[in-house]
Amino acid sequence: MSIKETIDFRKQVVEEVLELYPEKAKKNRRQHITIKENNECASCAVKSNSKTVPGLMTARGCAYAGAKGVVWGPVKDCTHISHGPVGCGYYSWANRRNLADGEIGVDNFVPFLFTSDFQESDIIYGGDKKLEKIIEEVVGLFPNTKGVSVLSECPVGLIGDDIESVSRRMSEKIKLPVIPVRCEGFRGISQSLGHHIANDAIRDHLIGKGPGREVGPYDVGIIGDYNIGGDAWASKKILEEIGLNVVNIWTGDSTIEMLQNGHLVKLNLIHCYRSMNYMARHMEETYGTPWLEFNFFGPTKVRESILKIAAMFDDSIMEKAKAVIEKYEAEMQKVIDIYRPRLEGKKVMLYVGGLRPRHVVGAYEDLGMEVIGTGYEFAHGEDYDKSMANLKDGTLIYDDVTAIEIEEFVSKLKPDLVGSGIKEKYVFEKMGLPFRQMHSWDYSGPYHGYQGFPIFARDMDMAVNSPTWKAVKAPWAK
Amino acid sequence: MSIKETIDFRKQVVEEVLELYPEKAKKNRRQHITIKENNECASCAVKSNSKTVPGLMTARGCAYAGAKGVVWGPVKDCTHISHGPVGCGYYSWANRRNLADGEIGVDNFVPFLFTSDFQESDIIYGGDKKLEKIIEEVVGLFPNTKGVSVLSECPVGLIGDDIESVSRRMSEKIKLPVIPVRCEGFRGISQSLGHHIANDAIRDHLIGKGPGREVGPYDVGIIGDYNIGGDAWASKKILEEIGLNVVNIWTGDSTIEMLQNGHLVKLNLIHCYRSMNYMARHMEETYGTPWLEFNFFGPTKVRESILKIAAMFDDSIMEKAKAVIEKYEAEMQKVIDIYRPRLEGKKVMLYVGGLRPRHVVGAYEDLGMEVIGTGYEFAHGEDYDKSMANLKDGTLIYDDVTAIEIEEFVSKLKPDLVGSGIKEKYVFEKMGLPFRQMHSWDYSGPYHGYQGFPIFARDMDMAVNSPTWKAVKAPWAK
Amino acid sequence: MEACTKVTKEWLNSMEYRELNFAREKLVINPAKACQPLGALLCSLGIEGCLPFVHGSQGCAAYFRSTLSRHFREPVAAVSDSMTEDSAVFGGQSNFIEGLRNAYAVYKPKVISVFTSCMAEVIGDDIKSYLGNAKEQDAIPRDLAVALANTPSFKGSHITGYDSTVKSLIECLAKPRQEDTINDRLYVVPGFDTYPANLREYKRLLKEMNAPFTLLPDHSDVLDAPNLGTYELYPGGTPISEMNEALNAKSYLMLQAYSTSTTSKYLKGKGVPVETIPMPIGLSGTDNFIQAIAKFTGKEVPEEITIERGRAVDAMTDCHQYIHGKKFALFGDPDILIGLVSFLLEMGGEPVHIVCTNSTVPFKKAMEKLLSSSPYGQGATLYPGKDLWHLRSLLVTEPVDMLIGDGHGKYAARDANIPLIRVGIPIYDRVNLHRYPIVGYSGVINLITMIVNTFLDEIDRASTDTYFELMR
Amino acid sequence: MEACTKVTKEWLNSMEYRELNFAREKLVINPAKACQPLGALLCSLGIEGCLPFVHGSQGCAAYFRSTLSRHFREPVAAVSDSMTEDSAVFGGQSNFIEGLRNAYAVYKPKVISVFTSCMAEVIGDDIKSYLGNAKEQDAIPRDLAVALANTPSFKGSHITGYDSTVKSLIECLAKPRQEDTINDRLYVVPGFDTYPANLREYKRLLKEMNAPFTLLPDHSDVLDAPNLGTYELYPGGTPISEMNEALNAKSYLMLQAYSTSTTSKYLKGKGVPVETIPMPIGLSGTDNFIQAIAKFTGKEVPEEITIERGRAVDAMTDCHQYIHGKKFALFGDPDILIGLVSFLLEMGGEPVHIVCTNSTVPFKKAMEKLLSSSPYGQGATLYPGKDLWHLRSLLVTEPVDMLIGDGHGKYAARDANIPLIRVGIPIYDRVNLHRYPIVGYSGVINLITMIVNTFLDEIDRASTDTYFELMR
Repeated sequence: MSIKETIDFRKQVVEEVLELYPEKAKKNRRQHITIKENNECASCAVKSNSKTVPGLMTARGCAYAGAKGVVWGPVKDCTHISHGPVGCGYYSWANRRNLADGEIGVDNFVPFLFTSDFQESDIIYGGDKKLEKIIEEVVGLFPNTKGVSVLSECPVGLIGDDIESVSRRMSEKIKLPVIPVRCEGFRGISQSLGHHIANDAIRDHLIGKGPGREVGPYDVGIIGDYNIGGDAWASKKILEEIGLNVVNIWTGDSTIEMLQNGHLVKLNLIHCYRSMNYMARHMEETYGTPWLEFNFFGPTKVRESILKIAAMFDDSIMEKAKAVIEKYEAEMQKVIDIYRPRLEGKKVMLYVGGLRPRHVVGAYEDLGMEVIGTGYEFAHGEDYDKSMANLKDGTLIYDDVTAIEIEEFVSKLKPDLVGSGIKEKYVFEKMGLPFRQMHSWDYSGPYHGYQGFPIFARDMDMAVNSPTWKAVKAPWAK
Repeated sequence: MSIKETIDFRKQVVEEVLELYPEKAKKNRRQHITIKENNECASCAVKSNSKTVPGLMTARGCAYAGAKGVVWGPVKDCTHISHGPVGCGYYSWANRRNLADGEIGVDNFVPFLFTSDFQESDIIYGGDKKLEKIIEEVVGLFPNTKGVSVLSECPVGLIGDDIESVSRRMSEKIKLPVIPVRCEGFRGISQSLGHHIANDAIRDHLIGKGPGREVGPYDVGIIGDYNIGGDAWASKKILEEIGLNVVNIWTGDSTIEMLQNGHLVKLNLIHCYRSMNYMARHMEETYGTPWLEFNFFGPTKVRESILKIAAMFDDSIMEKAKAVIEKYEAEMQKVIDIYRPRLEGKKVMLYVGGLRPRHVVGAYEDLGMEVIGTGYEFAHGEDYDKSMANLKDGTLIYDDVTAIEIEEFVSKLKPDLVGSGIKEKYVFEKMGLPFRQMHSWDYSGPYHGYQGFPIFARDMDMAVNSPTWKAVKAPWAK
Repeated sequence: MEACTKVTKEWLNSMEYRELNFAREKLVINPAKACQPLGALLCSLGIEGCLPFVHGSQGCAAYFRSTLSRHFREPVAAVSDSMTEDSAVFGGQSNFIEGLRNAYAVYKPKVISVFTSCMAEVIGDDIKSYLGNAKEQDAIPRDLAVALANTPSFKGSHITGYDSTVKSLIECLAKPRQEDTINDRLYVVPGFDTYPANLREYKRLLKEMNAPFTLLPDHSDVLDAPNLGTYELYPGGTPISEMNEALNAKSYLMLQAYSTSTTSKYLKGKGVPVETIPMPIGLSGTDNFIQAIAKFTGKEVPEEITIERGRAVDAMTDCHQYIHGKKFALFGDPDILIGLVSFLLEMGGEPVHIVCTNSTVPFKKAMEKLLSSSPYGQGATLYPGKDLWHLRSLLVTEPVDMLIGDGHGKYAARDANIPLIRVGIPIYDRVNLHRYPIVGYSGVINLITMIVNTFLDEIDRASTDTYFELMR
Repeated sequence: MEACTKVTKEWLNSMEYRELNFAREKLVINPAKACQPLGALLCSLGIEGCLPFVHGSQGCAAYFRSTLSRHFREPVAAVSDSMTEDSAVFGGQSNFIEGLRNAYAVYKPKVISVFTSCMAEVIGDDIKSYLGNAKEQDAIPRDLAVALANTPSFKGSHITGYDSTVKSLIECLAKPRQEDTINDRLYVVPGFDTYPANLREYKRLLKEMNAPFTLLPDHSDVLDAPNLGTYELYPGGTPISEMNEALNAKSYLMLQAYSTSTTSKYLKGKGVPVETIPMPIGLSGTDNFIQAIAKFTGKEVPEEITIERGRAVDAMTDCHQYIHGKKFALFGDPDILIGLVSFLLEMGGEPVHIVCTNSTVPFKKAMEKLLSSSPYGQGATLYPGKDLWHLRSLLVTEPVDMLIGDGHGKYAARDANIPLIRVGIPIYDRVNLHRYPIVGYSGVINLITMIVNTFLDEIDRASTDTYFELMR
């Protein structure tokens, strides 16, 4: 098919799928789907960051998920209280793969669930007193904790509890930051507001309030790397090899101090723009800390990013940067030599959150694969704008895609690989389609940097070429 | 029932069981079964060490089993070649539990099968040349081996191979003892001849031919402890605590040197009289090394044995012996206090080999249990004579008992526990009867000495009182 | 906080810490319970053509779906009406009605199972009247079956939500009971059970016993669906026709006591005979189940069942020595704990610590009665309402040989250096376990296999060359 | 022998040692094969009312019985005629006849399966004429069925003995084939298979497919007998009536190629149609089996089978990432190796070392063909005739991730610091494994469960706190 035919076909597919909806829903959803054509303005073409249509199966989570699950969860030396009923904390307990160095229970509280386990009486009488007691208890049992975050769940906001004043009081009492995070799940329309709320809490309660530190000439921070499967460490490795000094990571393997000192770097490097751009901007505006977006997925993007980063420093850094690129690109070429022949021309459809729907495109292209559809769970307009340059004409773009849409799109566009989340995974598996979880790397990883690319390549090959897909149809099936 | 009634009942049971046989078999088997009464001469009452009746299921093994499986197998720094077809070596590979200290493959060759894997051509052309090559190869691959034993299987004897001359030649060549052991399975009528043949090989090829050593005043050897589950170590522990110095064990965790120096002790202590009395006698006759039979099963017998052993040495030993007894008997009493109430009055039937049919009786009695039937697989007359003192009137005694006999005896005498071997175990299990393997301790152990008795007691309790036996009958079964 | 300096794993492992830990009153750390709607979803998945519908925040639905998908490695469908701030102010009716309209249009369910999450409960949404209005407005057909369950997360746990939803689905779908319409079927309610293989095992045994039955709900074909190359939204479940007759059941058999009490009460109120037996884990548990069926059919237990039982007994006698006298810690839901403890006692195993976060008073009594019935239960303590951080303290101060519970137990087991046998939900880090029944006679064999072979693995791993034996 | 000083585990682990080890010509160390009569016994146990009878030394019988009892944890009956030195001189006839007389009198078998051990073979006993004489002398009834198999231990291995005994039992029991007496049944010969659960799985699938069949032999009720409180000497096996009709089979399906070749040849010689397929391990292996049955019945594959297959596929797709690209070493009998390798290739697993002590030329060709058919087989080497000491050298010099084979492999696996998945015989150190099929679609799931969960155990064990994750 020519590009034109492809575009027409895909447009027709979109129309067919929209036909499944009642009128109002159809109108709404049409605004969220487009086909890339002539590099038009993406944010005009795709509506985003708006309410999900009730009753259509969305992959989106809530503000609590964004605040606790994404931003606060990886702060390892802080105890995070899921304040409210047991469920939210339970479902987000130890199932984001933000690895952390440290002894569990001693100085690493990541794989814990601290909950106030609201009962009916707490709803009736309020939970503030309980929260006070809980903060006391958590500090007593975990005296190494460097702070306490209070992540409120829906009922807290609805019953009018004042966690801010409890936090203020308790912070004075225990002489540690106690950070109220008003991330009730009903706030906003996706986890995105949760990121923002979480960021605001960092801004209001931590940043600039720490012990401070001398800023070395090569000190940098990584912003928006959640260390999924060790991603942040893989990124750090590169930055350190080119002569930079990574002093903070927000938030993967993070400490309270890293949040307090986030601005005390020469440069902040932001990977997941969506979840933390507020903070990069804030640090720039308030403290003059410059920031730069980068992409460490796949050697092509890694090279571009390294050069861009090095250019912010002196020649010695640039020299090392080039040496690092040279050293690793030879290795990466070997990886490509193995896997590209097995993956060349394979088509991919993505549906993920944060940065991935655009950031991983280059890595696929390094393997000769083509992304023919992509979309974000909780993007804002600028995410789509940023995406466009990375996508080919004809790419199907969908925002907050519903389950039925993505199922139909995949059935009709017939990609060789789908990359999305756990809720989507087994739907496509049942269709006999190769799939990788692109939130959790399917429990593999890291995928970032030079360390990650060979693993990424191996995993994509394994997914696409697993002989198990050939087994799906019984030999006697018609 | 009175003793008299019991005896009459059991006699009747014996007659009933014998009725199952054709005339000739009945006549034969009747001679092997008796009921203890008035301490009559046992060897007159029970015929033993005679041919098994063809076609009746016997538990007996063969000469190879006695020579390789029992005597030679535990010599850890010697490579043992199962010479002939693959089977005999295969079936006896690593399944007697004679533990050995040492690194497997470096200086411990116990859990190995070295076989000449006879093929048809070896039967036709003879295996002597092959054997030569094999000995060369085994020494090349295991240069730490301190000797090589050649354990012949049936075909070797039948085709007229001369393993003696091969062994002589190769011994000179490799400058290590190469010991031919003519233990073809067809020789004799049970594993007993295998023990004897194995002993003779030790006598002819090793004893007195080693480096020699100074004999200390408290040096003793343990003879006939195969270190099942660490038994020999448990025995050694006691002997060392009373001030003796255990320099040899035959054969459990043994070395070639221990066999060479078996006579170089002040006293040989024999546990399994049946399998090694020849050697104790030989060392006494040839080298003047005295020997003493002992029994380390259960605190009563341990005490008797310790005192008997200590009496052979000076007062310092006797003093320590008494201290040891005092120390451990307190511990043993605690064990008895726990288990005796759970086991008091329980009846046991045994059918084992070697020393156990008589040696373990005391240990059961220490737990308040009564042995109501016992028998040997491959005893000689003197074994029955030695047994009598340990048995109560009315005890059913059976030699080389057949499967059908022991099944019937157990069905009719209804013991609470049966102790026998793997071939019997599951027959009784299916009858819903508690059972312990008394060859291998059911993979538990050790059972010897003070270390072993608590384990023995626990195991017997577990067997007798396991709630699983109550589960056998379905609640709806009639 | 001068204590700072002393924080080490050793301190965490101390009796001092245990006391501090058990002294806490309000903080809950690593609880072994989820919230009501998770159970509501599990239940809803077990009805033919049923679309689960969360009235509340969409984040809740995402969490429930992820949890079950991770555990079962299966697709899990559920919609929500995506309530947000404006619903908090104006109530959730407009989301509810639009949600029903869209969900029905797209997914054409035979029944919609609505259950609530916190938000709707806190603001006091009247879903019954909303539903009336939705039909009034023709958002959905007037005859569409829509079950309504209130499942607030701040009351009970996942098993409570399961119970309420079994009830709501029967209420919604079943025709009234009438003397002349009573059918000949035994309706079997498995309870909150995350083993599709358990449900299949129940069905197999019921079939073998020639009992006319309905398993209600039945997620086995949904959460253990074949891969045939197509995605089915509704791959199985209790047939609607049998749901319609649910109040006309000859009688009910409840296979869990603590996740079916609301339903039982409701059914009894409708005049339906209900029998409740403990979850059929272990031999005597299964015997009870078989006998309950035999009582229902009035026929003798078929020989094939007796033989099957005999094979389980054979495994028990074969393996008793590996479990007898071993010490166990367990955690989980009340019903599964009763079953597992009963099984261990049958094998001579000794439960020591039993942690049940979602304990109830009747459960506590039943567990204590069970423990006191066996010599092997004398050393056990039930810790009602405690969590896995309490459990950790127990394990490191009073060691046992093995922990049995869901995957969350892996941290405590590791700190105590003992193996974890994974039973329950979630199990995210092992595969296929939900494909093996832990109930019935096969369940007896499976539990023995898991427990014993794990012990034997440990022995081999701990053995030096000297003790590294071919036989165990 | 100056080498003495250098003997360390390191040396044993060196490439130098590997070369020395592979240079040996005559010495066999830790072979993965037993001798013929073991297979003869296994076969004989699978016939209704059949008493196994070893013509030879009683020690042989004791060894065979112990081996099987240890592995299955079941009683194993066999008599011998206890030949001793005098038989060596005068021949075994008198023992043979007296043995038959006593065995028949005591055990009242429906058939006696005589097989020989070395001694009788070396001295050249003519058991056929002995049997004639025994009947002549009325030691046993003249019409008693007595099968005779020559099973010398110095030829072939346990699988050869199995084959010869299947043949001898058919020869002895089957009425001649006649055009008008041909029945409608598919006779299925499982081959040397130590999984009663495999045999049950075959029967279940055959039943599900509505194929009239006879499994010949069938030890499933003998080596996985229920515990009902009584000991049964003859708890099951292929019915004698079906043995009588064995030559009148519509056709035969052999489920192993290398343990049934003599039987196949014999049957073909009698004009019986015979089809041989690889042991149905793995998905495509099972597909073959199902298709062979469908071909026989002429009916379509029932939907329930397709669904069952779909569940196995689901487990495969769920779990492929844990096996794909992993390196495996395997050892065992030819047929099981073909099956296991086929399964691994289907999962993207990479066999590397394949050791088959009892290899044959046709097997070598078949294995090489199988390996070359898959990209995942390219790195594999088959080592025909090699033993487990060779395997040890391979494992320590060319490491793999996992070893698959019987319990004897535990030493090599330990030295190589990799897990052993126990498949085959003997397995003395784990329980119940013979109760789980490794064939059929359930076998696919079982193999995946064992392999993947073992890998996941290893990952957890090797992980520091940092990498100790709830999800895998």
